[in-house]
Amino acid sequence: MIWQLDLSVLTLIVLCAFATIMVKDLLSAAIIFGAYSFLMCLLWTEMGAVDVAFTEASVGAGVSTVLFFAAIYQTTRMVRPRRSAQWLSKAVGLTAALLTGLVLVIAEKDFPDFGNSFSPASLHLSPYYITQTLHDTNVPNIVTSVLADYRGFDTMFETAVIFTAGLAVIAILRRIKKNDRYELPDRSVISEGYPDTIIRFVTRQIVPFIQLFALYVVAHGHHSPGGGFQGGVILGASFILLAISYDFKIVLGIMNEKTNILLGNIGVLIYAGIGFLCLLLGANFLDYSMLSKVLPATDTVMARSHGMLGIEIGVAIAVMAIVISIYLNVASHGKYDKGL
Amino acid sequence: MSIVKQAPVLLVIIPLLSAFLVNILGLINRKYCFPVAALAIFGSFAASVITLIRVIENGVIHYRLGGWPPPFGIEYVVDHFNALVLVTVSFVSLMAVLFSKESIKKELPDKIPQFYTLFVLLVTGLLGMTVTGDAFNLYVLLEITALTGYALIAMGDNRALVASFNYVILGTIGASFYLLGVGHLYIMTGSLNMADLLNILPGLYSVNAIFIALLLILVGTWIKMAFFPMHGWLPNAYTYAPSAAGCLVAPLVTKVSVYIMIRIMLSVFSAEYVYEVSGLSDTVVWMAVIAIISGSILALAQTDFKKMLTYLIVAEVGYMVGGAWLASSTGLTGAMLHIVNDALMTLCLFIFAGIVVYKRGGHQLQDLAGLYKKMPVTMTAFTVGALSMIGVPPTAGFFSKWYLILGAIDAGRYHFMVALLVSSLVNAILFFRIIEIAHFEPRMDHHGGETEKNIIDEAPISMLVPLIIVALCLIVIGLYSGDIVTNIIQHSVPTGLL
Amino acid sequence: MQSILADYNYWIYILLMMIGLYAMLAKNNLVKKVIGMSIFQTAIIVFYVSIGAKKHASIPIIAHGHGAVEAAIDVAHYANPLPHVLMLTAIVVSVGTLGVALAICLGIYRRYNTLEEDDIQEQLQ
Amino acid sequence: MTIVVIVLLLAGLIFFFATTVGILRFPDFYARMHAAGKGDTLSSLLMLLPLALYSFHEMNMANLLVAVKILLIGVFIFMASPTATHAIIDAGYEAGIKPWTKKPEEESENDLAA
Repeated sequence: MIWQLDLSVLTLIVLCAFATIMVKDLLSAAIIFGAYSFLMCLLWTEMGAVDVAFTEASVGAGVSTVLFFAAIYQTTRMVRPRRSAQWLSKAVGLTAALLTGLVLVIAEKDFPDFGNSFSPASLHLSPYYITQTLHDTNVPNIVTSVLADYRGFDTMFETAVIFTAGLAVIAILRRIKKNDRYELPDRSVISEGYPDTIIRFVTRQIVPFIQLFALYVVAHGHHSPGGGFQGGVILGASFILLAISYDFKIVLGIMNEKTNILLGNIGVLIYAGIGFLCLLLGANFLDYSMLSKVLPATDTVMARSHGMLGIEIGVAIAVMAIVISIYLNVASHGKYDKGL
Repeated sequence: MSIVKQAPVLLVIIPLLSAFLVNILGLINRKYCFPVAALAIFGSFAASVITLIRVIENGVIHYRLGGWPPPFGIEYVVDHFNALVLVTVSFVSLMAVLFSKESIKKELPDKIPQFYTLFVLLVTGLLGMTVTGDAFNLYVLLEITALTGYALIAMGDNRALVASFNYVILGTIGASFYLLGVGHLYIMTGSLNMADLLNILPGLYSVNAIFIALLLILVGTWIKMAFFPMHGWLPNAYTYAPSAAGCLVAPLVTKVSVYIMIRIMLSVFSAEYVYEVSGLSDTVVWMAVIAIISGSILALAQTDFKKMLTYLIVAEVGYMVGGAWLASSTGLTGAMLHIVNDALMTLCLFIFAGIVVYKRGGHQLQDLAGLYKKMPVTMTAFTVGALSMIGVPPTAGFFSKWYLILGAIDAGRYHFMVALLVSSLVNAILFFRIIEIAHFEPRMDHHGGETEKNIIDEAPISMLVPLIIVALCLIVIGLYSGDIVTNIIQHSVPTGLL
Repeated sequence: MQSILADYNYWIYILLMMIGLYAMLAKNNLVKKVIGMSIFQTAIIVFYVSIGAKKHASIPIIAHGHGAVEAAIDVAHYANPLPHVLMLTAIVVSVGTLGVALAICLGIYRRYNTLEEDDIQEQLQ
Repeated sequence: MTIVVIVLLLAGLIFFFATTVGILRFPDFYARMHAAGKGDTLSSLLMLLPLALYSFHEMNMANLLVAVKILLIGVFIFMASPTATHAIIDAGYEAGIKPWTKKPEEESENDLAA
């Protein structure tokens, strides 16, 4: 922890937040919001939360910003100046914000100092995770072991949340003709996009590396920051990059809508299925140690490690499919014809 | 593997797994969606009943997820109170899914797979919130419930999208406040497990941050349950949602939020802290009084039948919050019993509203005209629901209200009693007006003539069956409410209250 | 200086929350509200991550050679991993909410052809 | 070794500074993107190179891996950053932004002001 960096980054973050709220151009707001997210990554890396920073970099600064762009592209760019002063909503907002701030400042007085190693939070549960992770699960990345094992049940529902979000976006936006299952537009309707040789060439060169890196992130999550979620988002982002620099046709050619939905389901099913398998083998739900009965040459500790790898793969598949699906729907207004 | 032992987790996992199954089968043929969803919810209902029976026989069940011991891993805790709520939630979902079959074919024919997947996920979220013993796990499930809720509501008619957007904004504020409150607890204690927190907190009762944690969690749950000043999102969202979604969302989401509030009050903080140390009791009961009265008055002003029901929900939430904060054991019993009763009553009325929408295409009060002659069975069931809402003796609504009033007298808070009576009176006026319209006013067409002859034209059987079952349940629960209180609820009410 | 350092993170998170809350409630444009929502949610993440920070601590990945000799692990040497785990979940939830919120915005734009709240209210009446 | 590292880092910082000044001071969109695209890419490489070198202070397999990873970042920046600059400038050209000329005509000045 370097407190000078901490202070300056935090100050910049507040400036960015103000700017995002104040600017009239929504596109600028989205760009500043991307910068805000990157500053957040920096802050969290600096505080030692590498996994959180990694996720924020891929989700907040990456996918969220693209989603904002897509939404703004499909709607309007400029905020219309207010016709009336709208004192009421301003007053409500200001009162709520000030009240919340006041209450939180009162509570803040009682908090242990920032960075205190002897705060209750650092003494009660976390020492157990830090000291026992190698012994219990043989996974040196404590965040992965807590995420996927000690609190694996949370993570399963986290994956279900992102699945729900993807499904919700389809349910709200996708235009489906009556009595037809998933209706794709004619191949001829899908726009070719604006052909730019340089961009397309570089994209073509770089996408395989992105995907390779994503697989590395998934597979190496036990030992380094990263894991299923981050890897999945990066995989999804590589497809989004293709959709932006080429067109929808190429993405839908690799992965059509049915495959996409199927993969989203299968990913979460892998997670829940591994949990259920443990239950069938006679242990509690998600107790991976029981997998040693079916996996060859593993003891209970390694079974936990392998179980985690299995669910990380499931998470990666689900997240990839859903990120692509959300982007395709938002960017094309649910028509799947052309994107940004 | 013994099913009985795994029942607490099965009741959440079965709908979760089936959600994906529904979605995959929907890709093949959308006919498969409904039976799988219904079967899954039935399985979940069976598991809940098994759990309830086991709790009654053996006492509180603890289930360690992933096999980790409680403060380190996540734990499911089922005591008498949440076993009862579990059975209610899964029963209501089962009835709602039965009802949805015809209604969804008419209202959302093109999005059946998405609808059922979201529907089952919503049930998963609600059950998971009820059964969990971990404060953060609850937040994750709260978000599943919220996201599915947004989507289900947004699938409704034109105005539904705007309502849903408001719900997104306020719902996120609510969930974030809850998360922030949990964060305050975490920074002061270092724990997330409810039982563990209950052990640690007594040493910190005098700290301001703990009080503010309680306040934040309360505000969060209040926004989620649409407690009066924070109810803005509810009426439009529930009115314009698709009927089948309304049948699930309206009875359950607010009730489960009330359940969460009571759970946090009793199992994280303690009865001693919330009623005595915090000193919030008086304020909250007054807020509840205001909520009840304003909800009732706003309901009187509506000409839209469904919207009127939504304002009644706002008033009913006031009942439960007030009852929970009366600081008397009778009041708390009343609030807990009312969660069950109100879920069933609301379900009954919303199924009725769904049938009206199905048959008449609208939900204005005027659309109800002449219904008694056209649909005698439906109207009989509706009348039972209405009587229960008013609080007429043999029905369930009477007994919970009775406990609430007794609790108010015990606690010496007569203003709450007055509010309850006023609200009952308003309910009586409202429902008798509806019954009058449905009984005597002929249905007019655009030219002012009577359109149809009085031929019996009942709702489809798949809608009628759940409605009748729910109406019967209202009476049965009314008759057995004494047993429910002594065998189930009594065990969860903390001793040492008034 | 010491007292400022001890609380600075918490002040900033409160400030960010206020900014986000104000934007969610007072802004007229729906996308602006959604941006406010994102700021609001990241503020909470800042709060949680700040709980987990320890002075002089390293990232929560246990340094071990191959054939790990189980040396005594000094707890104070690693940042508290639990808040990080919780916040991973929270980030995922926030991107899910963001997707749904933007989808609803697009749906609203399709019907009403505007993203300004007062215009929509006007058309509704 | 250390001196080389310091010199390279300083050079990187100077280029970064120049880039920032360029973005702020150049007259029009294209010139600014020119500063951002070129300066940024070169200065990141100038920063990454010494970092890779510095990780060699002790020669072993792990440090070699770190150095290779850092250099890979450089490679990807070299691919991505100019392409992004190209894409932005292209978009600006498509949108019809007129380049700045030394003796601005009336209309192009109006464009810039807008």
